[in-house]
Amino acid sequence: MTALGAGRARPRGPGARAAENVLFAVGLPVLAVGLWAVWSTRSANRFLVGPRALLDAFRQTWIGPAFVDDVLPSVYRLLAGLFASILLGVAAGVVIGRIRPLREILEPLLEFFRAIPPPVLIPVAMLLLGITDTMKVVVIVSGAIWPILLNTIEGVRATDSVMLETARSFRISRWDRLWLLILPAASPRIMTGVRQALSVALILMVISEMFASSAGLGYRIAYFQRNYLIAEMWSGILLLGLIGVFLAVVFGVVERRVLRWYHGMKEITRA
Amino acid sequence: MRKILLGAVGLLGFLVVWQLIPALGLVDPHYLPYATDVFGRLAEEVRDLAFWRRVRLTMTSWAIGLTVATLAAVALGTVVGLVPFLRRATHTTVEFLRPVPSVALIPLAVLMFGLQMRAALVIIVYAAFWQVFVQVIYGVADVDTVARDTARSFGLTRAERLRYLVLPTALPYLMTGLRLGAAVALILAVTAEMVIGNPGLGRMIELSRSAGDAVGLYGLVVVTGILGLLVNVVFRFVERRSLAWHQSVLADEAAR
Amino acid sequence: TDPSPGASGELRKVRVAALPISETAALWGGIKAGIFREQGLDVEVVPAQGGAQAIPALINGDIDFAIGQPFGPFRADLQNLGVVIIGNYASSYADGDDINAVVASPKSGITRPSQLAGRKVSVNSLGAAGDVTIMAAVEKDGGDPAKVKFVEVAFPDAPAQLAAGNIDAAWVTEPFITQLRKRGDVLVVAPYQATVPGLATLTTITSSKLKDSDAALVADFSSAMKKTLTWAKDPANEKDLRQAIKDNLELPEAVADSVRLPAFGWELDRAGLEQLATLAQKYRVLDRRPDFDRLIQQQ
Amino acid sequence: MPDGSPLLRVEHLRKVYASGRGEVEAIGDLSFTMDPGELLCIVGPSGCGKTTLLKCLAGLLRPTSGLVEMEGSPVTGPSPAMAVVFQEYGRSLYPWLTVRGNVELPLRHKKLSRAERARLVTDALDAVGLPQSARSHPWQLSGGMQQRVAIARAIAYQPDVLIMDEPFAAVDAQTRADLEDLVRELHLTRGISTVFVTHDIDESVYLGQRVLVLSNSPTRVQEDLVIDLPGERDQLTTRALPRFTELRTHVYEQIQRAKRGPAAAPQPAP
Amino acid sequence: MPDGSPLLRVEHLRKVYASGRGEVEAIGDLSFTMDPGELLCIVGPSGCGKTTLLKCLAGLLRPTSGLVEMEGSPVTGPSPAMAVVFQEYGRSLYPWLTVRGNVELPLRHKKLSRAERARLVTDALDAVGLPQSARSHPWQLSGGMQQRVAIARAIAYQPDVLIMDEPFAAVDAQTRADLEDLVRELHLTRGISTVFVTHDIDESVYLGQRVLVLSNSPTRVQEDLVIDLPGERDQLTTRALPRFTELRTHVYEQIQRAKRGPAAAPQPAP
Ligand SMILES: Nc1ncnc2c1ncn2[C@@H]1O[C@H](COP(=O)(O)OP(=O)(O)OP(=O)(O)O)[C@@H](O)[C@H]1O
Ligand SMILES: Nc1ncnc2c1ncn2[C@@H]1O[C@H](COP(=O)(O)OP(=O)(O)OP(=O)(O)O)[C@@H](O)[C@H]1O
Ligand SMILES: [Mg+2]
Ligand SMILES: [Mg+2]
Repeated sequence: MTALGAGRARPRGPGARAAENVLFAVGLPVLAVGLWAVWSTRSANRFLVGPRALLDAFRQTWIGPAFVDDVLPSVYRLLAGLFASILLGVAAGVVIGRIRPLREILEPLLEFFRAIPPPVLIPVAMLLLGITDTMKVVVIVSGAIWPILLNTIEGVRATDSVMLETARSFRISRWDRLWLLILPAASPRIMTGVRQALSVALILMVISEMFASSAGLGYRIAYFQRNYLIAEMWSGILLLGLIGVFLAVVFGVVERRVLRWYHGMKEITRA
Repeated sequence: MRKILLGAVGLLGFLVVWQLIPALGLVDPHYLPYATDVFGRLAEEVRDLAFWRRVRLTMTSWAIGLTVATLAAVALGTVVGLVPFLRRATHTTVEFLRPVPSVALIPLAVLMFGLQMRAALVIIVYAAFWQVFVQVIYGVADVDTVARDTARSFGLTRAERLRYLVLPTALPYLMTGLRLGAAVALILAVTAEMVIGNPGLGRMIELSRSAGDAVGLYGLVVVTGILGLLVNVVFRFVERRSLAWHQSVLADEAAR
Repeated sequence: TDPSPGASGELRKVRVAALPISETAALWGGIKAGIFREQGLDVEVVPAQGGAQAIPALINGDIDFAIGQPFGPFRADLQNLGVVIIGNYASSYADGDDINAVVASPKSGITRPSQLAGRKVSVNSLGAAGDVTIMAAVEKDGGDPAKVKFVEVAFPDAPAQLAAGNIDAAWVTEPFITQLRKRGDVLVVAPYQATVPGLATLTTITSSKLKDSDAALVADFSSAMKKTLTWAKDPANEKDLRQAIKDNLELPEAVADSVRLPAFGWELDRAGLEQLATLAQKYRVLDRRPDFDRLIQQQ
Repeated sequence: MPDGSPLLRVEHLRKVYASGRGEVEAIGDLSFTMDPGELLCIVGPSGCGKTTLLKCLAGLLRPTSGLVEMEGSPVTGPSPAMAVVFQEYGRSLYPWLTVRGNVELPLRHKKLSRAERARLVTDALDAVGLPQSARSHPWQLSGGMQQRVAIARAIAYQPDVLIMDEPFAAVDAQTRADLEDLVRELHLTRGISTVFVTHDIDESVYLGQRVLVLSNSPTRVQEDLVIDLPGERDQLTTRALPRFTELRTHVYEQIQRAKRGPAAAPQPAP
Repeated sequence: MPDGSPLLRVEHLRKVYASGRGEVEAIGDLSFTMDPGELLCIVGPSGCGKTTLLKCLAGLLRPTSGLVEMEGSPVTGPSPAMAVVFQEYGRSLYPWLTVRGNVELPLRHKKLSRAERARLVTDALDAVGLPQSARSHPWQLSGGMQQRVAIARAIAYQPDVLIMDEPFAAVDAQTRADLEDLVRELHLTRGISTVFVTHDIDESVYLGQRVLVLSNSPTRVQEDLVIDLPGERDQLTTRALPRFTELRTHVYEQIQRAKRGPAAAPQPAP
């Protein structure tokens, strides 16, 4: 996938490959943690904690009932929001990307909503939907949908003209054209959007719980923050990061499957 | 022209729906005021110089934050995207850092920079950076294989390949990243003002909120939305000029 | 205390964090009236949103003093952050209409604190004076405090949520109490008054570092604050006070003129604060007790 | 089908590409007709508007002015009875589908049993000599192989009208000869009407019943030549006929004239 | 330059594409040499590995095994003295640059004055017959025009070694003849060593000093034929020579043999 670097030979055996992958995955984090540990022994800042204290806090805070009470419901809402964002974003993106008048009607409106900070949106969402899980999922969707929507629109618009003409000339039905041409052609862009949405959704999960809530991962973090439970707060952020990495790994597997053709195509001359 | 007209139709439709929600009694107008009231208040506000000063403050932190974030993201994204080793080595770290909510970092930013605009800037940069960064990484990887071979066979230098091949390929991605980043930067500029309390639109929103002044609050929300709209108009313009060769723009031209 | 040498010469710059609420009127008014200038201080009010932001800034030295709810310094003290309460700022009323109260929607049928058990009650911030005193009030009235379901709703959002039926009762401050009562909602209890009458709502805090390194400044500021709060308590100055609200908060005229102000005063009610901490411990909001000897250093 | 009414009627066709800066008049004024079941070859200088013309015929491009009629009714969009092989074969294959998937793609909306579809695809891939590449992706194939996949797709579709834009440009001489015979065979046995753009003059004469020579742009018809060779042709004997040489020389001259000036007076057929 | 040491030496070259499912042996075992200043034509069946070979020569693809040497040292990456015209011309032009920008692009890092650069670009565009399209973008051009832009880019670059992969596939007969003469002229006057892949057998004989016929994949050299036509050639007289016809028939037969089996025994040159 390198456009500048020359080709590079890679070890072949599956065992070696797996070991290499693990090394790449943990190399930099381990290095960073090491530096951080050294640094924390020298710095006396109360708002930054060392890895040990953080780990202790993590164990005490999250391993146990808090996991079931706070983390799982949050993750559930996160996933619900994420799936809703993907479905809505891709569906709306395809429609908006293909139908130019619709795009022109909606674009200013969408841009308008996109610029509204979720913290001021939450009271309205609360009014219309109550203090419910639905409200929180809606808040997540209201932020996570944008990268998917925008990327889908752009991906759909950029469908190669010759490919489109091919489909048209063979009278491929609208439905088939959607599944066999437009979505695959846009899929690299859509995947970019989904990857971005993962982290945005996680952020909005936190924000949705920082207001009008009494449980959840985001609420906990806000609570620790307000109470200067610094190590606990960082442990919450650590947990968020871990969830982010986990989502990214799952997504990576899906992406590799969906975009196998794309990566294959890009890699040919790397050999 | 047609575009502006259609866009106006869309906005108008939204305003009508907004007006109808309290009018039909779906929500008490105390909490979701009539669109007409809100715009009436806005019309008063825009005559006030203090209002424009706040807009300027917010937009200044927005502009600085977005610029810094974009420059950093393009530079780092290009390097990381182009060097497979870096890409693989940073993957987990990036995925770990990305979902850290900027709002949760506000205390840290305050601790480091005090209750100042700089604290808000750090937050804005942090949030907007990832939006652009991810897009750049994917965009840089999207270089066509034949186009790349062409560049290599003609012995283009690294800098030239970057300038004439990689960046144009990544440009559509970058544009999307910029538009996403611009909105996120605006959101955080406002949110940071709401939470940290540095002067600007966000603080005004918070003031209206604590005073229970729904009309003023929604007026300011509308202003935020309009700012987002204007920002998008600017980016759309830049995009049309810089992506005139791109399929997406061509398709639009052909349809005319 | 005597004014420091700077009285006639240069003014010392002081940054004070305060919430952008009507209670801050005393500070604004005092500055406008020149009380701080007399003391050689040039005060800039930084509108921080609560202790979560103000205390880091205090520790980092970006601001010199902060005015905030007592739970902030409680928590900070438990974490050894080096924060001291140097004086009171505002308190609730021991009798008469209080400045905060639990209000229930008429639909809910709640009229007494004990009925709050099993219902959804909002406070602006969980794990602080609001829910602690409400639980105490419920218990005092014979209800089960553990059964109250608290949710976090910001004061300004509470009326709407109450009307929408998303919550059964809300703990709110002025001007929302007046607003809610006007529309027919039921005042259930003023929890401060019911449990710790005259409890401090806002205190003045600084970092122990500043207090140790620049005692003169702390002393100057304290004496100016003391004068300011006395000035604010004087009914003759109420007009100026209300004007300060209008100038700084852009509240509608009518609201600014009618909003109920707290009891201003510099002298700390240490017993009240300790009682609050005891209650908090009892309801497991705090797991330890702040070290009051260290935390409270009345100036 | 030769009931006298033409399959295709093009009258005063004009196409101007209007892009940001300035306009390009690709086709000036073009008129011709084509009978059902005919095999019409189109030749002309590079950039004269052949691809543009084909796109107008296929209903993929709207003419600026003039008329394109198919079976008596104006062409407004692609017709289901038509298959197109594009000049940019690389971009007309979908990289996310395998070769088989690409060939099968347009068959999906024909009401065919699964077995029948599979047979059509297999036959078409056999016909273009790619039976072993069915499971590859297009980007794993050489240029010529990609082009043959595009041809296979059009054949498998079993169209009534086949439109081909330089379909054999990227294949070797031997394969080309085989494919030429394939096109002739399809034309003869199934009566497929074929419009065939090529740059190979011999090919145009060998394949066509008629050769349309286009002038340089703005394009007009430079010459409309009936190829009076016997209907039964084969690579060796037909190409050795003296008449074949005469015709190819004539076409060659016409193209040279066409290149020189857009509106050179047409010469009488030899 | 003919000091005896070859410009290019290919020995036991083997290239296997390893993709997800299974491997494709594109080149089996290929050995040949090429002298400096030579014009070598390569022909072979579609999909036999010509493009793969060119990419290995150009240093764009790493051979699976075997040796590719240029001027005595192994090829590890693209050499600045070399220009390549790709078979997929459409994708090798950058849509964001104008035609002029595309042609000028590789000249940027040559130390040339602005005027000189402009002259080179203008000359190259004139040579391929596109002086009026300099300010268009590639997607505003027809297929043949795009291909000519790619050729112009290679010419303007003034390489010592020119590698062309079916460069005239999309242009009309007349233009093709002109471009063939252009390549011969560049080769004769500037002594550019040229490797030229084509499917047109006449073209390979007309242009080449040597024609390399490749077998079907896994590829070997089917025949290495020296074209003993006079050095001075022109389209009419050379193609009319009986020797020309002999040679082209021979090459044609070889390709047919090549298509039949991968390892057919080479025939002696006629
Ligand atoms: N999208 C476009 N925008 C502007 N001009 C165009 C466009 N497409 C084609 N043209 C112009 O129209 C003319 C005819 O193009 P067309 O592709 O039809 O030629 P052609 O006969 O198919 O050529 P070739 O044999 O080289 O494929 C050319 O001059 C070309 O520059
Ligand atoms: N990226 C790839 N992955 C797998 N196989 C490939 C790839 N590229 C080429 N091949 C295979 O290698 C063989 C040779 O391909 P190549 O492109 O070199 O052929 P060619 O001689 O240039 O053919 P043509 O004349 O059709 O252009 C073909 O069988 C092709 O399927
Ligand atoms: Mg064409
Ligand atoms: Mg090839």
